[in-house]
Amino acid sequence: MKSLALISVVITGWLLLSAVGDFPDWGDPNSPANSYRLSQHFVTETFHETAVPNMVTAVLADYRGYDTMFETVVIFTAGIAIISILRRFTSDGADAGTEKVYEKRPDLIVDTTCRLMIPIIQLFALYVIAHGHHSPGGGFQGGVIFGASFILIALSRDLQAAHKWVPEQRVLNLAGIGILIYAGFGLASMFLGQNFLDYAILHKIMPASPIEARYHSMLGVEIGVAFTVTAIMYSIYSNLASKGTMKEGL
Amino acid sequence: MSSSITSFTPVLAALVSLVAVLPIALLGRKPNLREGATFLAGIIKFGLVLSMLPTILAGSTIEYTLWRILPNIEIAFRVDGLGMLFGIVASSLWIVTSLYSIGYMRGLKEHSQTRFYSFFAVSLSATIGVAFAANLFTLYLFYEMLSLATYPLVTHHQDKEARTGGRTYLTYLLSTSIGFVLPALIFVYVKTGSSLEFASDGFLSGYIGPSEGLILVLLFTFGFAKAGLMPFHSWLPGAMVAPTPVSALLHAVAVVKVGVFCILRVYSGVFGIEFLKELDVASILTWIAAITIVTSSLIALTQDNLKRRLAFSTIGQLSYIILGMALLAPQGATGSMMHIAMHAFGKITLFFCAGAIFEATGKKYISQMVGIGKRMPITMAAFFIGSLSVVGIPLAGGFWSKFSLLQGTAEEGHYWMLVTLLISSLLNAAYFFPIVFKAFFCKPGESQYEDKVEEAHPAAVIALSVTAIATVVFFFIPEPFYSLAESAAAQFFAF
Amino acid sequence: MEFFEAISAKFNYWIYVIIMMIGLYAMIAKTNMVKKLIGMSVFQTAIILFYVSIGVKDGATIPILYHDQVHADHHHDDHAHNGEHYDTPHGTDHETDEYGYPSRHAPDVVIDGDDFANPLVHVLMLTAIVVGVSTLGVGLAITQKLHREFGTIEENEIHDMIKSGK
Amino acid sequence: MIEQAPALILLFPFFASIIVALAGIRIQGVCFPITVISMAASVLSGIAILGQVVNNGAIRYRLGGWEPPMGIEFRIDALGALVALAVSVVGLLTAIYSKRQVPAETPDKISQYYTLYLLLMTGLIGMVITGDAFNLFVLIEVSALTSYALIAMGPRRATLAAYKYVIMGTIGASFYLLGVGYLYIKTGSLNMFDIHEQLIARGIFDATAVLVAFILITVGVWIKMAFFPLHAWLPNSYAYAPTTSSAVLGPLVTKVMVYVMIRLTFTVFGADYTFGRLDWSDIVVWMSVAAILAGSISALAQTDLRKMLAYLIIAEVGYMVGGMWLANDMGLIGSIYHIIADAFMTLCVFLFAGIIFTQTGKRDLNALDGLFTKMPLTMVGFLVGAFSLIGIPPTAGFFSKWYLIQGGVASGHWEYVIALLISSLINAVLFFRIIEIAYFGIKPAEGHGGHHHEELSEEGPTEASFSMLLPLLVTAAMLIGLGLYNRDIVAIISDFVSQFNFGVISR
Repeated sequence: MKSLALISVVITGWLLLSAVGDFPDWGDPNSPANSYRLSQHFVTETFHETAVPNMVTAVLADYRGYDTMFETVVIFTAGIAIISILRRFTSDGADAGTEKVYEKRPDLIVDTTCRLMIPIIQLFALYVIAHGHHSPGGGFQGGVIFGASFILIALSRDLQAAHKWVPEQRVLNLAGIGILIYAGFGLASMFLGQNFLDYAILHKIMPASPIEARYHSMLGVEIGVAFTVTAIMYSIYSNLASKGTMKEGL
Repeated sequence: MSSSITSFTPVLAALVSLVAVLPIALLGRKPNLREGATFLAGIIKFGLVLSMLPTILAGSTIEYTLWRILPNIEIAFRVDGLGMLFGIVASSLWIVTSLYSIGYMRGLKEHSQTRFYSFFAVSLSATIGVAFAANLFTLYLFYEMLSLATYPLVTHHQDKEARTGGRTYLTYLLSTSIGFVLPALIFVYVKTGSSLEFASDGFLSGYIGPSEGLILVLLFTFGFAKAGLMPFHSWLPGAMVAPTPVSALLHAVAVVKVGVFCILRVYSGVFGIEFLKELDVASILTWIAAITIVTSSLIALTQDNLKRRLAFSTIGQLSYIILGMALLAPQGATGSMMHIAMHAFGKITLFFCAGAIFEATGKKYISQMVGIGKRMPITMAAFFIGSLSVVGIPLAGGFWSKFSLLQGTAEEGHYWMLVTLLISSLLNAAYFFPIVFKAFFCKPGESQYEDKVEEAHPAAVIALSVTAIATVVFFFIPEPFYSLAESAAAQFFAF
Repeated sequence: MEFFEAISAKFNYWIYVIIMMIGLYAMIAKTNMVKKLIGMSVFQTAIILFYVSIGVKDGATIPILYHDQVHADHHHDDHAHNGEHYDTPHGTDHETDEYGYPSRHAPDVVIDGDDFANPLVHVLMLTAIVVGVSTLGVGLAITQKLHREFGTIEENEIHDMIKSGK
Repeated sequence: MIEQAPALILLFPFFASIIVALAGIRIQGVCFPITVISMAASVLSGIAILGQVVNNGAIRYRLGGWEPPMGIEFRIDALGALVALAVSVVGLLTAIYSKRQVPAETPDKISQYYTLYLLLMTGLIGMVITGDAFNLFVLIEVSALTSYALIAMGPRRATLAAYKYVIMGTIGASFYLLGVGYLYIKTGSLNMFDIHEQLIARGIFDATAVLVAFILITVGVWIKMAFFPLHAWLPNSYAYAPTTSSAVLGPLVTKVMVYVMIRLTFTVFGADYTFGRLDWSDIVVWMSVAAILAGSISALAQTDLRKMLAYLIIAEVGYMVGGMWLANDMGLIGSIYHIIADAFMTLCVFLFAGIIFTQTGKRDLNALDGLFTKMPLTMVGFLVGAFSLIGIPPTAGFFSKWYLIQGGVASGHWEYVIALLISSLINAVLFFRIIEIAYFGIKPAEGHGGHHHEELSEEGPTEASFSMLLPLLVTAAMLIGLGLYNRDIVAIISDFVSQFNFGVISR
């Protein structure tokens, strides 16, 4: 098995490297990927067409918004998939002995530090989400940070404590609603007579010009993404950490 | 000469028994009505076929295109002399067989009779479909349908023996049809790009070379394994596990005759006699047939099971038909087509008799039939007539077809074949007449039966009498088969 | 020397291929299921590295417009910048669509394509990261379930257990 | 509304999945009706799309209103419309089938199951209609993640198989992603049609990078479609998964990947490149011959019904790969027609296997003991599927074989023709083995056995519930319908195939 693996890995590597001679040098601005109208358009026209200075955000949430919607769906799918694989809704008692709920006194220092940290983390997460148009950031990044704050609760105290904040049911609702927000923008543009996810038409129901409508809608979908990512990140953690019982984490 | 008429009748003739499956299946709980439906369908079918006879005899053909199924292939029907001949044989014998089945199945209290009658009807549809197929594709379609529809009939008893027989049956038929006919069919289609429509002088000529042609001839000849050419004959004795009415109709008439019919059709309609002559395949094909004839007759001599002996006899007789066609001479072709009909009536009589004996006495083996003539005189008399026909002795219809075949070999100068046919006839006589002789004229102590007449179920006796009488009648009036065969042969050789 | 120059000019591809080979080897050769998943992550990271390195341009910065560039546009009363960038927001020389909305936002901002790195690859890799995380999560969940069922995460041990009919 | 059909075919199951996820947890009863209704709506959209494509040519649908290649577009031509419709129909039929199965097999995860199911359909349909190479990757992953979970929800052997699937599937998808990267580095584009135009405009067909991209993409897709010898993940996954899962994954996942292969080969690289420049037909056709034979022979060795069917899928994949690589129009037509025919064929037999498993509780072939008298309708449905897989007219399977063999004959690949015929015969053996068990019983009596069976028919398994029987019978009817109307389907396929001038390339 090992030698077979080695041979196939070497063949793959050789195959991949054999094309390197064809590739542009590191940092070559005139490489096809960098000079083709696709990337040029994204660099030079994004701001004019969407009013978003962060080109990555604009491409992510608008030009390739359909991709990003499915990216959110991938996250959502992963969350549902992990629940469906791992979650045990009824305790079958098979290995209940090791997973008994027990009272754990949180460590004072850890607890206090986290209490102080968590609001700041969440605030920062909100900033990353909301400011994704102008600086690095956006729904995914902010969502992960926000999710991390809940995971931190679970880590510093226990899963039950985090559960009081975000019960499992609420997590799933949040995730679903996140996608609904994203897809809702698309659906709204469809109802207004344009193609799916064509935000410009949303200016009819927004106090903005078409270009600004794109700008604002992008913020909207980023929030949707953030909802889902937050929820699923926490959900994945809690399922994996408690082996699907949702009783006791790490 | 060959004007064609468009009419839905051939389609109806093929479909009527398929439609009849519905009432047959629904009336499963009322056997009399169910059999009534079978009869009704049989009579309608026969009537429909007969209604087309005058047109065909007048030299026209009847056509109908049902459905364009592939870009330039249609499911189409066309009735011509050859098809008509076969259609009449199959549809008339269905009625008789139905009568016989009632006697046999009720006499033996067989299970699942509804299934039996349903698939019987389906098989008949397929048979008529083959008879009236206008192109190679339609022919193949119904050919496959027949293989599958007869499987439940062959394995009717659902016991171990039936499973083995059914396995052999399908293995041979499906592997040859999928393995040989289908690629040949597609090859022809790719090469010619045509609609595969049978033409009286073939349509392959000019599209393929001699070596390809030879391979195709062999693929088709062995591919239609229902014709029982050696070495693809073993399914036929294996299929004798079926109830006798099935063996009678399907394995003496419908299935095996479909096999030879397909071969005749392909020779005449796809290759064309002229092209076959160019390919110079006559000698190969006649030798294959001749070997089958002699070998199967010799094997038949050694069989003690009556139905198996009949089966090997059938294998030999089928090869007569192929041999006759392979002579590529008008007289031979006429004889071969005549033989489809004549052998059918003769052989079905023999099978009916075998079944009647089994039903009345439970005996399957020839060695157990010494003196049976005293007990079942009508049956054994019919058996005698049937064997006369198969051997080819005057006062039975089989004489005419054999006569034409012999004439064909002589005309073409195939004297070896002439000798083969004569030897085979002797062998035929050798494996049939002792049975009859011992049945009637055994020494007093030898008889295994009491001197009391006790025939089988009356329906069975009537059926076998009808076919026996028909066999004799065809000696005196070989119409309409003779004219149909002759006109068909005239078309094939009209180049 | 030429050989080294050739490699150093394209070192990014070499590095990614080496990382990828490590990951792929772990995926195929390891029997520990978690190690396989780690290999999977390494593999995916190598792909991300490859993509992102495509988008690098010499002398370019991250694909976000400078604050002052945007600023010049959003607040047209800002005079801090070159005069040539200054214009009235809804001047007559601006293209508008049929409803009177501007068809281009801030048409006077001139953006040089060579100033910014290729944003597309970053977008793509954001997606790829998400996909990688999701796959890893599902893979770990499956591994955990298998551990629950079989009591081990060594693939060969599990196969032995199945063969011996446990 | 009708111009939105391209988006709607995918959005119906997509939105339904979210609704099921949100509402289904509280009210489990809503899951099934929402699933069925959304799939039915998706089927209707699919019909609308097909009608539009047939009448007016390929549809282009710009997502977000952006002009390609900047934005992502759906480009649905005749091929895509047909396959998308087939996928949604299979999705609908399996959804109906799932009514009793899902609560029985995954009782506490009904809403999760349906959510994943609908997301799988979303992913598969999306893969068919998208015109963007990277978007395809994302959708491949959506459908892959859902399949992993749908399989892993089963018993422990299914979970183990799912793990193998995760590893293999990720390698496949990553190879694909790398291939797209190699294309992107050379062309700068992601839109499939634009990549092709760029390849031509830049004249870089000779570049090694393009060749490597081609190999990466092809191998990646081959892994995903379980093309022999990259098939190791498939048999156990489909054999042990919950019945509804295998009923939907078996027919669809491999077939959609075959579609992806055809789409990428012809749309991105082009026929000239694949068959003209590379000229690997001979090798790949031989590989497909190996796949056909290996799949069929492995199937012969199985006693587990669903595992046997899983190996048949591997053989069928060989048919389609080989058909495409015959490098002529008939082979390609056959290959595409076989995608559709095989989807329904496989569906038919997997539905049957699921019914047998549910009604008898057994996995092996002996479960079928004497079923002809006990479950006649189920057996009729099965017979049609079996005949189609064997290739008996007038079922769809016969015609796909017809076109494929025609392609093989025309291109002179006799080895492929012979492999197809052998595989047909092996299928005949496989299915008649089943038919024998169902018809004669495991141990037929020595004498007149039939009576014995009629007495027994009172006990043992009975006919399945309506919700399981209906999809089976509809599928069976569709197989015959697809066969009888194969000419119309092929006419649509020819629309797609006729763009490529094989005559110049292959002869």
